[in-house]
Amino acid sequence: MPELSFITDLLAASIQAGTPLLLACLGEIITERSGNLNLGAEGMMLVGAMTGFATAYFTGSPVLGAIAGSLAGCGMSLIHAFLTVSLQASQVVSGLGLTIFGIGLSGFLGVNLVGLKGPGFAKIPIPFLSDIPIIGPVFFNQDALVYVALLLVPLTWYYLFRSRPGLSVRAVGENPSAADAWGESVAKIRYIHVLMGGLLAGLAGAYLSLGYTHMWMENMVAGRGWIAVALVIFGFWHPFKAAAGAFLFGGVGVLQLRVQAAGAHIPSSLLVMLPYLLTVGVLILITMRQRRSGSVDAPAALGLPFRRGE
Amino acid sequence: KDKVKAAWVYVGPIGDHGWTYAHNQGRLAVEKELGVETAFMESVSEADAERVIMNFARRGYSPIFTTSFGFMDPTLAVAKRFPNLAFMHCSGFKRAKNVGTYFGRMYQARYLTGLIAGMMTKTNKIGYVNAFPIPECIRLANAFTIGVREVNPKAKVHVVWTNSWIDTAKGKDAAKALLSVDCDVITQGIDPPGPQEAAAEAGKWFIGWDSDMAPMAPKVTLTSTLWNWKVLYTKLLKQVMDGTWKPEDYWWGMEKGLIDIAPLGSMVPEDVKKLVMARRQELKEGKFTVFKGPIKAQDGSVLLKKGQTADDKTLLSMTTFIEGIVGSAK
Amino acid sequence: MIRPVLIPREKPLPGGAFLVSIVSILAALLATLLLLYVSGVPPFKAMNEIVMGTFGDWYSLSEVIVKTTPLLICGLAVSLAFTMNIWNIGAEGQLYLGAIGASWVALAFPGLPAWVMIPAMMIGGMLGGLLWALGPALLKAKIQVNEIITTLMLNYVAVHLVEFMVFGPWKDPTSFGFPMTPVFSPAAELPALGTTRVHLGLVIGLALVVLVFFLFKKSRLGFTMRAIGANRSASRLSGMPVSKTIIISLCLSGAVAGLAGMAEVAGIQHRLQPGISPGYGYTAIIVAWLARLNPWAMVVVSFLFGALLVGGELLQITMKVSAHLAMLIQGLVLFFVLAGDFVGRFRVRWIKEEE
Amino acid sequence: MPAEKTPAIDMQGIVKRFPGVTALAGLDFQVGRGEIHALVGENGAGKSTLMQVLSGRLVPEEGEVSILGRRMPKGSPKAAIEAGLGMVYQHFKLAPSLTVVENLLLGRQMNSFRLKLDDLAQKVEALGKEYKLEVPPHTQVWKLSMGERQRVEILRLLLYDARVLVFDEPTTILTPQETLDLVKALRFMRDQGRSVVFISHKLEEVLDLADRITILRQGRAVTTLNRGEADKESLAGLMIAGEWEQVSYRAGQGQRDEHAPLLELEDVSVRDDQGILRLKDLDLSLRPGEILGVAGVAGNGQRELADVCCGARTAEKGSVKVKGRDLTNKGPFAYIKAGVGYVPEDRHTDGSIGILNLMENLMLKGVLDRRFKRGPWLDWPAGKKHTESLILEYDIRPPDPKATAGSLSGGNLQKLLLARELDQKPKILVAAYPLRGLDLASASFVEKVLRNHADQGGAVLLISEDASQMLNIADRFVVLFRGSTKGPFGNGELNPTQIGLLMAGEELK
Ligand SMILES: Nc1ncnc2c1ncn2[C@@H]1O[C@H](COP(=O)(O)OP(=O)(O)OP(=O)(O)O)[C@@H](O)[C@H]1O
Ligand SMILES: Nc1ncnc2c1ncn2[C@@H]1O[C@H](COP(=O)(O)OP(=O)(O)OP(=O)(O)O)[C@@H](O)[C@H]1O
Ligand SMILES: [Mg+2]
Ligand SMILES: [Mg+2]
Repeated sequence: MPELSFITDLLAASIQAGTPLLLACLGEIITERSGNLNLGAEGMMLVGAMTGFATAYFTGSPVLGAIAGSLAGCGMSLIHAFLTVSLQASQVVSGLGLTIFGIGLSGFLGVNLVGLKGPGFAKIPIPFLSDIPIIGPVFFNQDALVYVALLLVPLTWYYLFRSRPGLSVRAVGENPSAADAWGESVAKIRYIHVLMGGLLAGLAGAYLSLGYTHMWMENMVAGRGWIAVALVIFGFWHPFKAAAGAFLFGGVGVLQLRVQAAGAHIPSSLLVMLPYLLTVGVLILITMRQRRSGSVDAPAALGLPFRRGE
Repeated sequence: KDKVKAAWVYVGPIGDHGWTYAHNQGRLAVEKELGVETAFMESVSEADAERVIMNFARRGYSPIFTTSFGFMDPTLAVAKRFPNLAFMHCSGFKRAKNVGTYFGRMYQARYLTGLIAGMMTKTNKIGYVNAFPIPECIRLANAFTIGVREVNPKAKVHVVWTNSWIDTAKGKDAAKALLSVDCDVITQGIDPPGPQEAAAEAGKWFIGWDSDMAPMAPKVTLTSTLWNWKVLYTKLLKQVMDGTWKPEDYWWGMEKGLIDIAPLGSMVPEDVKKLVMARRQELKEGKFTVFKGPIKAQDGSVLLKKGQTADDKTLLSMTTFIEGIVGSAK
Repeated sequence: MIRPVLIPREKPLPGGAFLVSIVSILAALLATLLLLYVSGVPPFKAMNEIVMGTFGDWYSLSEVIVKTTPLLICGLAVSLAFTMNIWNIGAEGQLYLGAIGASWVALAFPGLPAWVMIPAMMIGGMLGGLLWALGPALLKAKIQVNEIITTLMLNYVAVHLVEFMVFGPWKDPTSFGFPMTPVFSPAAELPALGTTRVHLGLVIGLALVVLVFFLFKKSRLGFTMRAIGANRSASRLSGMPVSKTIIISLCLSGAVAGLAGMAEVAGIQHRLQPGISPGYGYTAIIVAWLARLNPWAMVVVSFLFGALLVGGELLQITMKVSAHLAMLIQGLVLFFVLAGDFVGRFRVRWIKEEE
Repeated sequence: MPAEKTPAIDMQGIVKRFPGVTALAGLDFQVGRGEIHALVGENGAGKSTLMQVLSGRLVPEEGEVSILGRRMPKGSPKAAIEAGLGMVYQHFKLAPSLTVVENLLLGRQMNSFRLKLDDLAQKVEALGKEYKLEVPPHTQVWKLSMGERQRVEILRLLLYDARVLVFDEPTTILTPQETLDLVKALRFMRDQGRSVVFISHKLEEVLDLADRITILRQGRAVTTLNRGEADKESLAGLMIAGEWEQVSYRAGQGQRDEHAPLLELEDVSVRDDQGILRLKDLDLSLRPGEILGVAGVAGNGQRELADVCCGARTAEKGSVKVKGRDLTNKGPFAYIKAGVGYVPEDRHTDGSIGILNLMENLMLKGVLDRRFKRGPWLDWPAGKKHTESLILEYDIRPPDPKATAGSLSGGNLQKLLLARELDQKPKILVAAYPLRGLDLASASFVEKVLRNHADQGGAVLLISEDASQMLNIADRFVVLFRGSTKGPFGNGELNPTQIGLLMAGEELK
């Protein structure tokens, strides 16, 4: 077996498998940095996947599909923003509701789309760069949405840590009462960033139905939304670390299938547990590391509703 | 006499392009041709099956077709309470006074596609994306491998389990995994066409399953296995209409037209076509047996001695892979 | 410009939180009817189908109760953790493990008489669920690992674990290799009411309602749980064993969810096979929340949800409406209740700004 | 007083209600330009509420607010800031994980998308020099002392050139030296023509600093006095409706070394949540019948000291003995059983449970011992009886066992905590800032309770930043600075200036 190509191929597949996780996770980081916890990634991704596919199918344009999918995710997150920011509802419950609602809504509206073959994003090798050994095929021979996701990592980082609006986001997530006292609009900032999170979750979903595969199937997100939420903790609310986590996780899911393909005699029902067990395992390690270093990276006001005068 | 109302209880979504899709095509056909009223419910979980079947029974649907192995006990439970209605359970082994069973010898078509794969492969590695390690899936992989090895004893069939019938993304990943170990023909035993996409993107040959999948990737799709439930459903419904229905067991194959393969793609060379078509004809005429010794198990032990053929019971409870398959049967 | 300002209510809204829930559910139903109408289904006919198909006759009612049972038990289960602000999203997995535990008892000791078998299966079920909650509990209590993620991930693992058991070690040798255990001995079947499928699990659920009520109202453990749930730091300083109580509450929660799994295999399936729960553990989260963690209200809410699930199913049979509708309605109900909650908690004052 | 057409602050007919309380009951309040105006009143009189209405953070039911002649829209902190109002809240409005400059940037317009921190850092340094309010601009705020954090808050106001500055109890957390610096800075600001509102419970400070004083009582302005029109007694009389007398205790009548210590810390080192070493090799012993004061500025290890004395925090090193038994790192329950009571610094987050009612809060510790225990059950009738008697004894208002603890005012909540702790009949009471923010009547009640406890053979570890208040009741005291103690000193051994020097880390000659 040509070892190098096996590994290159595994890495390239890990990038693809990690991309939906990464997109959703970046969105969740942005949302959580503003102090809002949106556990509805799974639901937003499903609606994004369904809408994206439907749009691409009927217009023939995957780009329009991706845009529509993002907007659909954004629309879903608007429900969450309204409930938790304007109506002060529990963020955890609202997010869970969004997941359940998203599963139902995408299944309900997408029932006639199941099994249709739609257009999708094709691989666009980047000239010259894609010829570099290993790195080329892994990073520079992917489809457009993978490039978007890869670009979004530094952009998100820059936005959060090096831009003026990013400062407001961090301040609101850290101490909304202080931000409010100095004239930052907590509600507005939280709305905007919950919506940005929804946009990216929708795009992550659209990637599943337009890039990763070119079809829609009910419940096709299959727990990826939740893994994305978990990845935020792994990534210490930091885009670069989250990206590493996303690709690692994409990699594990892909690897277990490759282990099977290579002929390992391990019961497959045990192998499929791997990504979930790994999530728990890494979460434990990360939490322990965080505790040892004493630094808590979570935005201090994460999950807490903000109302003036409290 | 009342008009016949027939109901179907499906385990998956009707758009899955596979198992449930095929049954639903059969339902649509009999609805059109026999003019019977039909109803169905899709994506029914084992936990809900009994009530769903009950609700059809209470509304007087008869026959009621339950098309998943997991619906076996619920079907029997409801049938007991409605002795005047007819029930047909697909893929199980328990019958009762008003419960019949039916299934198809899909392994015959699988064998034929194996022949094609065995002749088309250059790397001598063939990838098989499979769903759950149940006897049905194992039997089909074995039949496929018999076909492959008949024409190409050096070829190996690599099997990957996704542990899901409908996770299309995982199916695609599994196919990619198989491609990465140099498989150059991919086939699938899960419902939606994720593996096909992977094959098409890689420009490798593909063999579809449960419906003609060629339109979605005509360049690479060699053929597909086909269900034609219409023939069986028509017969059963006519029996019910005439009042001649009996709770029998039907395990039809190519000879009755329940099973077939889709027309071979133009890329399939003539000699391959010829061999496959000849075998198909033999199967149709009942002159050929797929599971016929000598067959060795994956671990080298003898499964069928020379000349020995597997009876239906052995086929139905097949849990080990045969020689030539790479991967675990668990 | 006119701007709203939120003012917390001095007194709870007359009629209380329960009324808000009822009104919210009605509003959600109204929204559903609208949705049906928009998607071309005659809404009132659909409504009629749901009502007749759930409360129209004894059989339908009995099936609603069959659905109510696991929802009620799982709802109580998660409420035990939610009261402590511990988000146990893992009732689904704990239910599966409870089913494994109970099945183990039934399979390993098939000769037991019913009066030993059923309590033993209950214990097996509770141990299974408890075991599944123990990991997240210890991790939460000892090193503050986020329990939402751990309990949720273990749900997926639990489903695959059941698969592993029935595909492997526990496979019925007479099932032609199909993934299911042998049928349990008759002693392992929960007695059912007449010819219906309503089984003893309902009684277990109702008994749990009373137990949970007394736990929170009267017991020291319940008080400790409420106090820690409301303010961890103050409770710790008051000498309350915070870690221990977190572990106890999550384990209790898991054990109760495990009972739901036991009730499903012993009362409905009579064997273990994949797919024993179509998401009861998740729906229970909504049930618990709607009932505001009040065990009595949980009876009503889980019954309503049982009806919703059964009724939603009927719509597909009789009117070919997608089966996903039921899930969609659940989400809607939750949204409306969250919004309704707001009305109960705040007054809105509109402020005119002259700018 | 400088004569200008419009006052700096003009508030008319302000009504603000909270659930169950009318915090402001139709109140008028005016501050002239270029004056220091003090606002005094009991706990819960409405001072903070009034200032929050002024800053737009609270929306009043009725009334109008003008700042420097500009009518304010309701509920807009932004408009108030733009009109020239600057506020230093009692609880600082800072995001701890952000740096000083990042905090200072909040609410400021910036033309570029990119964060430009260096320009501002230079300005901060310049301003810091001018006003003697220096802070390291690129340090994260959580690393700063309380005094430094306050400087950040003041710098913010100077940065956007606030003309009207409001300080809500600014001196409670400062050393005497820091207080002097602050007073100087305030006078300097006034002399530049700015108006200053100053809230404090320390009447000496108020009399020393204020040009005018407005007294609030139960949400109304009783009167406004000019400089020189008031003295301590008259102010106190105006603030409090009922009778009140300042009791002076004859504390410090020597050490009681003849008894074995009740609480003994040996060589104790403790880290805080961030992992910073806050107590270093500390020794301390507390004897029966005495109140041992711990003087010092908050942030020098007080929190860790209080916690480690109650088992709420683990000691990295050393031993903690209660009544001779080694209880090091045994957890709060062991300490409670051994007879340690604790009145924590933060009444809302550590002391009480806001959504539970008074009865439940008073039973909080009791559920673990025999009093309310009936097997696994709670004895509610006993709890109720008990609660009613404590409410009566400690005069907790409202006297309703079913009222939630979250609805109590600061003083009443403090009484509730004391009631609960002393009811445990502890031998040792650890009290962290028990007088902080309390009005005179409440404070003197608490002082009496603490003194009585010691006189009956108990011991009190009293942590406080107010040296004079502490000297009033403590028998001995130590000074805590950067995790180590100096002393103990007998009461009367040092004068306030010397104590202040020790608190600031200076050596005594
Ligand atoms: N957010 C709030 N919700 C409800 N009641 C409040 C709120 N803020 C203040 N109160 C109540 O309003 C009254 C006035 O409180 P305020 O904080 O203005 O008093 P204060 O004069 O600042 O007292 P202190 O000297 O203790 O700081 C008190 O009874 C208090 O309990
Ligand atoms: N009943 C209440 N409900 C909610 N919040 C309250 C209530 N009472 C007070 N608060 C909040 O708690 C803070 C402290 O209240 P209070 O003035 O009574 O005590 P304090 O310790 O003197 O604090 P401060 O001087 O900061 O106001 C207030 O600023 C107010 O926002
Ligand atoms: Mg105040
Ligand atoms: Mg105060």
